[in-house]
Amino acid sequence: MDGIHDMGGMQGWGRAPFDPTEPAFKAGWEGRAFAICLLSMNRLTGQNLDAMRHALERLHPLEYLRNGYYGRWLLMAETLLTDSGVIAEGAVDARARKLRGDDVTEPPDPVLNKPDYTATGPGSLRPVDDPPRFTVGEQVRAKDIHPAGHTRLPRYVRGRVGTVKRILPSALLPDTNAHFLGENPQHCYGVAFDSTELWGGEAEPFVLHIDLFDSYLEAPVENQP
Amino acid sequence: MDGIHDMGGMQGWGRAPFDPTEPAFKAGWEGRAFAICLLSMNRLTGQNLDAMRHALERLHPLEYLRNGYYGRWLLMAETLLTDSGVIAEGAVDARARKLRGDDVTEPPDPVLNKPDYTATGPGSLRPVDDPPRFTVGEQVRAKDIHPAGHTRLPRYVRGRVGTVKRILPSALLPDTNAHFLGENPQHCYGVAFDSTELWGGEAEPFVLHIDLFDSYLEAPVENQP
Amino acid sequence: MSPVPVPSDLPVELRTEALESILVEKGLVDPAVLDKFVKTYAEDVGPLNGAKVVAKAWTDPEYKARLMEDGTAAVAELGFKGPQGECIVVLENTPTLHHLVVCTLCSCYPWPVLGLPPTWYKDPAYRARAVREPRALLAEFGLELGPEVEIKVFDSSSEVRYMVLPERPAGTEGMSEEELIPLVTREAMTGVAKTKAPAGHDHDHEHGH
Amino acid sequence: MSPVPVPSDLPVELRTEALESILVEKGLVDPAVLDKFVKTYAEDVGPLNGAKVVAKAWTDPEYKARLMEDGTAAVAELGFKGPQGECIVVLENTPTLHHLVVCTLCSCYPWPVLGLPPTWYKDPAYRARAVREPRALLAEFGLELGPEVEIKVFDSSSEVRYMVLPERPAGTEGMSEEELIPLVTREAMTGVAKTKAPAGHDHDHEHGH
Repeated sequence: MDGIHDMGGMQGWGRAPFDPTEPAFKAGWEGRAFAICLLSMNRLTGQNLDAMRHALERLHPLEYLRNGYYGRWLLMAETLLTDSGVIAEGAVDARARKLRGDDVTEPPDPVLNKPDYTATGPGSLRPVDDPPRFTVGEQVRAKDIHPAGHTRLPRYVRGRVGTVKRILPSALLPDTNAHFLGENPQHCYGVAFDSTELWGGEAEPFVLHIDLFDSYLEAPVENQP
Repeated sequence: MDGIHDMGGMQGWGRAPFDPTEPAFKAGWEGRAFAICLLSMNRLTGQNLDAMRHALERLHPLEYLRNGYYGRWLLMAETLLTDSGVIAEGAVDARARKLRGDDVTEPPDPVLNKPDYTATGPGSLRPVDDPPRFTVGEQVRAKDIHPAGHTRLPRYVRGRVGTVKRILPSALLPDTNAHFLGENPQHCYGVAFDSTELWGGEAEPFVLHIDLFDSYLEAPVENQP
Repeated sequence: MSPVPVPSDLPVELRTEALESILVEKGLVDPAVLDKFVKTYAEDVGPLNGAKVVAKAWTDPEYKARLMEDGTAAVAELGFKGPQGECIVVLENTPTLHHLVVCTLCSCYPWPVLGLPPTWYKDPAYRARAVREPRALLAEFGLELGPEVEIKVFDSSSEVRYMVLPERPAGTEGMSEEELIPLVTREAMTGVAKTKAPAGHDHDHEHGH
Repeated sequence: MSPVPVPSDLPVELRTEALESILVEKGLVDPAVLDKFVKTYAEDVGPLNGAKVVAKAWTDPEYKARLMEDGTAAVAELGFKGPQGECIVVLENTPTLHHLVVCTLCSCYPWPVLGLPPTWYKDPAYRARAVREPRALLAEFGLELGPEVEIKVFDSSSEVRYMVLPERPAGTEGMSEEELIPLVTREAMTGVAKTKAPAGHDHDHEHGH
């Protein structure tokens, strides 16, 4: 989906805050939110890493930005737990109000609704029998597509022509795995794009390397009239 | 610039809030912010409508979203007034703290710094001597460019091929006018794009019409290898 | 250009009051002028203007012809002009063609005929989705359009301002221009609703819609 | 999928406490396990791991060869593995080639060697600008690279995790692996800084930099 998370090249953010001395967690709640999230993924909800990332992407952009990284993580955990019927919609808000002394009725427990999903192996790397479709040095075009669900093909490379630089280990496809539609293992390529191909002739000179799955790519000629 | 304001096609926003009975201003401050903004444009800052829109675009995305439309407008007024040296940087925050009773030192008045700019006429319509470069029915491509400053060429049509449907009144170019680099009057065209050209074959069927200035457009063949 | 204002946790109400206070203190702004601006757009300039235009177009074919030919001049005949109304283009809906107006880049809107834009028009959800999934968006507004209806979405990216001329509802044939005005909503003139005949006039409704 | 959580004005601290309270009450989460996770990532898994890898690569050419050939296996030799470290690729900086690592789509980061990502890495400004204006961004971090230096930016869009092997600073020739470790920062291993020799060791500096 074309959400706020897909921010490569987006302007208007100002300077990145830089504090080389910061601790891993700047407040107690950040650590708790982080740890709850880790547990909420496979163990509590039966969901996977790609569904977890997609839960982040589905947040309203204001919520995505409002409380920073661990603010997003907290809402990601809540989303996964709600999706899987572990906690009820509105349960966190109700409990929070109760904790601060409001007189609230908490929602009843929902019906457990974990995805019918078992990973075929640990992690994301998966063998693929066929040889890679593209070779190192070959030109490829990132497809100009707008998938409705999760994808790891960002907008800023779509439709652009680059060069395959590495054949990376084959892996399951996040686009289908996030929605429990199959692991769909694919070859993955390290592809280099010139900055001017991405941002036009006025761009700073640099080369952008990005990892793209086989189904994100096509031969450059295919899309031409 | 490719900022948060350029949100055509962006996903993850949920439903639009619909209340047919809402008043023009839902809170007192909204009306005040609106009125201050109107005065802040030409009268107080010597800036123009395009600079005003660009001031909105330059807001940090979180600020753009946090307090809705009039929240943006308030910050737009503050930006224009600060840019033109009418108020000091930080003056609004300092005054706000003072109003609530904090002991603060307000910043000294800055040096007035209004743009050296006089419009050549009222509004934005301007005559252009040359005939329009494109004719109704002609195919055009929206240029695949990433201007660093203000533009009215949104990302979602860049690089896409459409058809000229109307010749609109010629007008000054926002891209230069916003930065006081000249009015640069141009022809303007109503251009229609098929939804599948914008969003791919799975898109809902509809036609998108958008007004594009002459310098945003090129003949479709130009950009092909 | 100076840096943009730093994100502030001070409430927006207080910051608005602070900015007004500074400008008044400098003698740059007269609170009474602000009051007048607020009153004008809260009370005087609103969708009633556009409703008058639509009702006249429905009942006066010559006016309608002038409105479609030159919207700016035709709405000015009724006294409607001003900021955000420099060039008004009217889009006519029919049973097989529906227009929807949006401004993806900010919230441009034809103030002289419709007043200030409503919250939904300014909301990112509307701005983002109108140009990507207008049918899904309209369905959420309660307007389901069949596949036989062509949708044209107008993104207001220049100073041209678009206003929709809705279809005159069936069952209103006997109604006068004056009687028709209250039927015409802001929503219908932006394209997120149709106009409806009042109860008892709507033939579609009477015959089991 | 259920709707996403509705925006809430309750403080994030309170909402975190509420979620933990619900999960503990249901017997799904043991607060002691949460404590352990927090402690592990606050204290044990951090950039010191990566610094050990870098110092070893600087002082042991055979290890460096293995590290460049198979980063995952080479860092595992030192005991570093775990979540977000399934496939680690090491990128070697030279006087004419500088690597910068980012994750534009979320904040992927090689946890086993660098720990959890710092705020700047997770900030939209870094994520957005690293792939558009890396030189301007690096200059804000205090790193000015001349036009003779080629920049390669790596966007971590798959499960491959990238770590930068910084240049060993001039003046550290006599230093041992142990002594080198504290010179290697998280910033250098992500590509937003260079490693510097300690005061008195930096020949460039001594000879008027």
